[in-house]
Amino acid sequence: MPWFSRSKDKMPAEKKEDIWVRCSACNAHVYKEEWFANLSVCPKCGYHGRLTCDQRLELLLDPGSFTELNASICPNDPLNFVDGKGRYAEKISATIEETGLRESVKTGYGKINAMPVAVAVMDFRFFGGSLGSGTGEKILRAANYAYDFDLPYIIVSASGGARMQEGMYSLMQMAKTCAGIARLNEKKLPYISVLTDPTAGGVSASYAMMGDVNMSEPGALIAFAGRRVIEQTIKQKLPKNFQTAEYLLEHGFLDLIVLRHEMKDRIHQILTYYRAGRTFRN
Amino acid sequence: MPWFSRSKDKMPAEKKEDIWVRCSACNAHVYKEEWFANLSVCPKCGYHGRLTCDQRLELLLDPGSFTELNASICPNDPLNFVDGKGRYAEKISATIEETGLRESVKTGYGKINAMPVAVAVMDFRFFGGSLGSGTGEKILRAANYAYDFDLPYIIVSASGGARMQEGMYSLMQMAKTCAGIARLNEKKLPYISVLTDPTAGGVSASYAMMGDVNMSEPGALIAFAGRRVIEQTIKQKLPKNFQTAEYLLEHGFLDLIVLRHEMKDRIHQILTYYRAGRTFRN
Amino acid sequence: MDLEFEKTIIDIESKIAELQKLSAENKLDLSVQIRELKKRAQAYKERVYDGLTAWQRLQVARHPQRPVLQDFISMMFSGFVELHGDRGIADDRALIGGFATLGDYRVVLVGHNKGKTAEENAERNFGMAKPEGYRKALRLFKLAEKWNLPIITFIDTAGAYPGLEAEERGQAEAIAHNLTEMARIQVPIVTLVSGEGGSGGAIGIGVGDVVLMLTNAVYSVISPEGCASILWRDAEHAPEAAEALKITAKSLLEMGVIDEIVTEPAGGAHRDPTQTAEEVRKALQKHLAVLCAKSVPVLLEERFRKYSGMGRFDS
Amino acid sequence: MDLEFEKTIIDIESKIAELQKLSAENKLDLSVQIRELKKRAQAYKERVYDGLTAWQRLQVARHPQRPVLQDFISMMFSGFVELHGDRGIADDRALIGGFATLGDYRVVLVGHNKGKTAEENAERNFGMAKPEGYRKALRLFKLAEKWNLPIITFIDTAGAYPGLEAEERGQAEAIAHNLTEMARIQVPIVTLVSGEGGSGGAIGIGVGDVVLMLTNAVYSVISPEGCASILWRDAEHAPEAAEALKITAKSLLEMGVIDEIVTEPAGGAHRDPTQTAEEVRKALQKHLAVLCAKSVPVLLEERFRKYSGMGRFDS
Ligand SMILES: [Zn+2]
Ligand SMILES: [Zn+2]
Repeated sequence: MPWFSRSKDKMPAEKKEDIWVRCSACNAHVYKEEWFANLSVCPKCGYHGRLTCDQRLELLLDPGSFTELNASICPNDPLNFVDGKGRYAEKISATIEETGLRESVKTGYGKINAMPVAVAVMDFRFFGGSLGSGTGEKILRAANYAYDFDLPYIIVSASGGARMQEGMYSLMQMAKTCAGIARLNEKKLPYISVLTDPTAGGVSASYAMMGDVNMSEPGALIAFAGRRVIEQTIKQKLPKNFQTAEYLLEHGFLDLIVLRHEMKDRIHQILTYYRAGRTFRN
Repeated sequence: MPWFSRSKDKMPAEKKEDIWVRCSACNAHVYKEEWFANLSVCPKCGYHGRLTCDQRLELLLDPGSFTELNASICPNDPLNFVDGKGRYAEKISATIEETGLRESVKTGYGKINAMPVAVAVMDFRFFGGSLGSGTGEKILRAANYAYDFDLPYIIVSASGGARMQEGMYSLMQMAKTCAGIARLNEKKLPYISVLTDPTAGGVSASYAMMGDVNMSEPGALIAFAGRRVIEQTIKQKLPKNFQTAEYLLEHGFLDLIVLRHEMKDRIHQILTYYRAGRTFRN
Repeated sequence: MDLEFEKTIIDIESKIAELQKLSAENKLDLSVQIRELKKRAQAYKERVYDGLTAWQRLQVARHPQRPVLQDFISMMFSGFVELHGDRGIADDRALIGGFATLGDYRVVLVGHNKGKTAEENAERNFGMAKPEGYRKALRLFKLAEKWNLPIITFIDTAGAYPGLEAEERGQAEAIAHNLTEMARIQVPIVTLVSGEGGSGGAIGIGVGDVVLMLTNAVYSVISPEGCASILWRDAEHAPEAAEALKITAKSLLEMGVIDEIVTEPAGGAHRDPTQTAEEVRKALQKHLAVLCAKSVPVLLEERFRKYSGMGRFDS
Repeated sequence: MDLEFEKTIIDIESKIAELQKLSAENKLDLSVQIRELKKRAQAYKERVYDGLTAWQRLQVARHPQRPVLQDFISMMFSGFVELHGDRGIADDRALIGGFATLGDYRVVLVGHNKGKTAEENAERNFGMAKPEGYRKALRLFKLAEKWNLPIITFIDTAGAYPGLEAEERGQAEAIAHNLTEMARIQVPIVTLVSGEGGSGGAIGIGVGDVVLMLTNAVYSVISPEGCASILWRDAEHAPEAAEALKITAKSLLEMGVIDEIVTEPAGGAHRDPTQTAEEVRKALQKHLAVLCAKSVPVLLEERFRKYSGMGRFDS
């Protein structure tokens, strides 16, 4: 079942040629068709390639069940930020043009095997999935939607961290999004965090780490500080599997690592427990 | 100010001779009078000797302010326990006779610089301060007293751990005492735990470790498992300061280490913060 | 491992197997003889197992073929979703937990994770958990509370791991914290001592509204060996210590420390894990039904009273 | 350390000192001249400090003589009782806290603990906390909540420590946990950025109902050096990055990220710690008075709204 309708979606982690995808883990050349049919998982080595937010939504939600919310939100360059390579404002336009996205997250509601949920799915193609004001706003609003309508909340993270171009507004999104999660906790609503490759910096250090259940995919990079920064700081080599999902699992920060093919059913299974508790007794 | 009235109280940690006390840390011989005047702290090396529960109460509470509760509770040998050295029942009588105590803890209420508190003070002389049914009962009742009368609760622990001679009843005191502490938490009443030399096993693994504030005295032994058991298990030498109060502080389990001379005022100072919060705002 | 008091049972069992083989190979009808032997074996097992001493039961509780948590999970539970990690330092393999389904009940299951092979036991540290294990348990209890799911705990450990790192990371604090929090967790907790209930490491997940024990499980404040070496100054006296400590399900039921004995098949759980699991399942479901019908305040008040009543003293 | 833009100030100051010495040694009356010079120095300081660039302010914020938490504790607070440890693995010296009294207010004080000497900084890891530091902070926040005491936090860190152990023990989790819990802590929280506000390590104790900043403090999502090496591909561009990132108190007040600037004496806090502390004390007391008058639901609702409103976007 080739489930990606938009074949021009960019795969950030794979070198693309006309008919082949080269796996960035094992370098195998795989027919594009086969690669996508296998949900961007390398059929040779099992490497989980990156997905766009639309691919992820297609993977997780029942067909046609997704309704997007706050789709119009986009960055507005509040700092008039200019760096060595140009104006943030211009990069915003270019990125919107190139990706067809308006922010680094898509949010809304939908169904997982007929069970209604609120969702937020990040997209690494939009400024490295960084946490802009719009990103935080959409994640908070989706949390509030879950709060208002008593829905489970699922966030799929994919982010390099803060969005420097928005300065302190970006940092503040960490507190802002966590405030949304905190309110869900008060109402005892479930929050499942899916940390996909990569989830780092200000995103791993805020909502992504706070799931009732934290899950990831094999091999995903999950980090607070960057590997290079750490090596410079401590002047020693790091473990080979450092900051992989497997490392995080071993160190107690992930509840489970799930194969992409099983992700939807596994989330659904977990939510059946929530639903049971909800209806079970007072 | 020689504050120990009963000079025949046994000092467990010091070899006693007629006029001298030999410090078990530095081996110095100290005039008994000087030793007691210095609150059983070695004037040469600062070693904090063990205290009886009465000495501790005298140290902590305003003179004459202590009212004992549940004084009559004593062990009743529920298992008809007999070991290689004899009957528990006989040892109970002998220990009561010898120490003038009826259990390994004295409980009641009193005042610390005029501030009313509920207290429980353990005594290592009574079966090594072990956690018998009566010990747990008295500690729970004092917690309940604090609960009923909205008092801060202070427990001074000194215990080798569970009381084997009462079998599973002893283990159950861990859950029982912690249930009392849990109710204080619900009512937001303060609980200060003073872990004195030694606090180990089932006592360190229950109420003693659960203070809003955990404090100790210099050099006190605080442990879960015994040093020998650990050495046998891991077959390696342990750090020199292993399981001392200083080690526990370094590893995050103690809030502060306080000199005996300053203990009362320090507890009072901490309670002024509680009182301020209590009266401050709704 | 053959236990000394099981020799005759094992003899009869092998004779039965022999006869069955003979019968099959030679197309002989030995059903009468086999039935007779089986009856004898059963009677013998019952007699032997009824009369086991505390020390002998401890050997049964430690039997390497005794069903462990993973066996109970595959025999009784469906839809198990293991949840890993303490969210602080590690995922302790000696104590595991997750979502699990038991008939109509969806629960959070937490238990010590003994292995049966040397390899499993190395990975799972013989079911002796470190502080991170107890902290994972607490995290799952809190998750159960948030999601309003009853909790089932399985106790089977020689004790909390007594190692340097365990001490350093606060074994005492971790257990104490669990005892305090479990006292007020707002969902039902059913605990089963399935094998060895070893001291603080056991009660650290054992503050149940109902505490059950399998017939040959033991639950003790200290290992009989440890007790003997302290009070008798000789670990050889462990059998006497085991007796004196009253560690069997029968004694503990009389003492009011546990609420009910779940009957093992004659000959012990290791002889018939399936039947054992079936008895456990029935008992758990029965108690879940009762506890889940209670309001939270009643549940907490009764739990508090239950533990308040633990112990015997004079006054 | 002399900052380049301070040279003239330092020259005038040493001239004043010279004249004072001259006057004392020779019993000369130079008071007119000294007064004149002081006036000039003051005017000069004001002019220079008003016009500092973001990069220059960052140097002031990092000035080795700038007052650190321990200085504020001794200058402003009484009855400080330091409370140690995260109750899990360690007592982080880079982030400390405890009970403290500020005038009529008894509070729980938590802050980064930079040192001034090499020795202090080694012990305190330059105020760069590990997960155990953030977990200790959370423990103290929870204690403050239980005892109904307002919280004051002092931010002064280059960032959360980026080391192997910090990563292993969950720096991300620790900060995330604090952000989530601070959002709903049921007592007032007043935060002061006193020096360097370095990214996640700063906001990990920075979710205040009111967030104040000293004039020359900075608060940034990333260090300008780090930003320059990523976006300019050259750390030499740090001064431009500092400007672009809008890290100064003035910018952040305009942006609505902070609530108020606490005025440093002209010439910077390191020139007059006492006056600085006095200004901080007044500001903290003023805001405590306002916040303590609010009911818990109002407090929490306003905090939620405050952080909900952070950020600028189009739609
Ligand atoms: Zn591959
Ligand atoms: Zn001495």
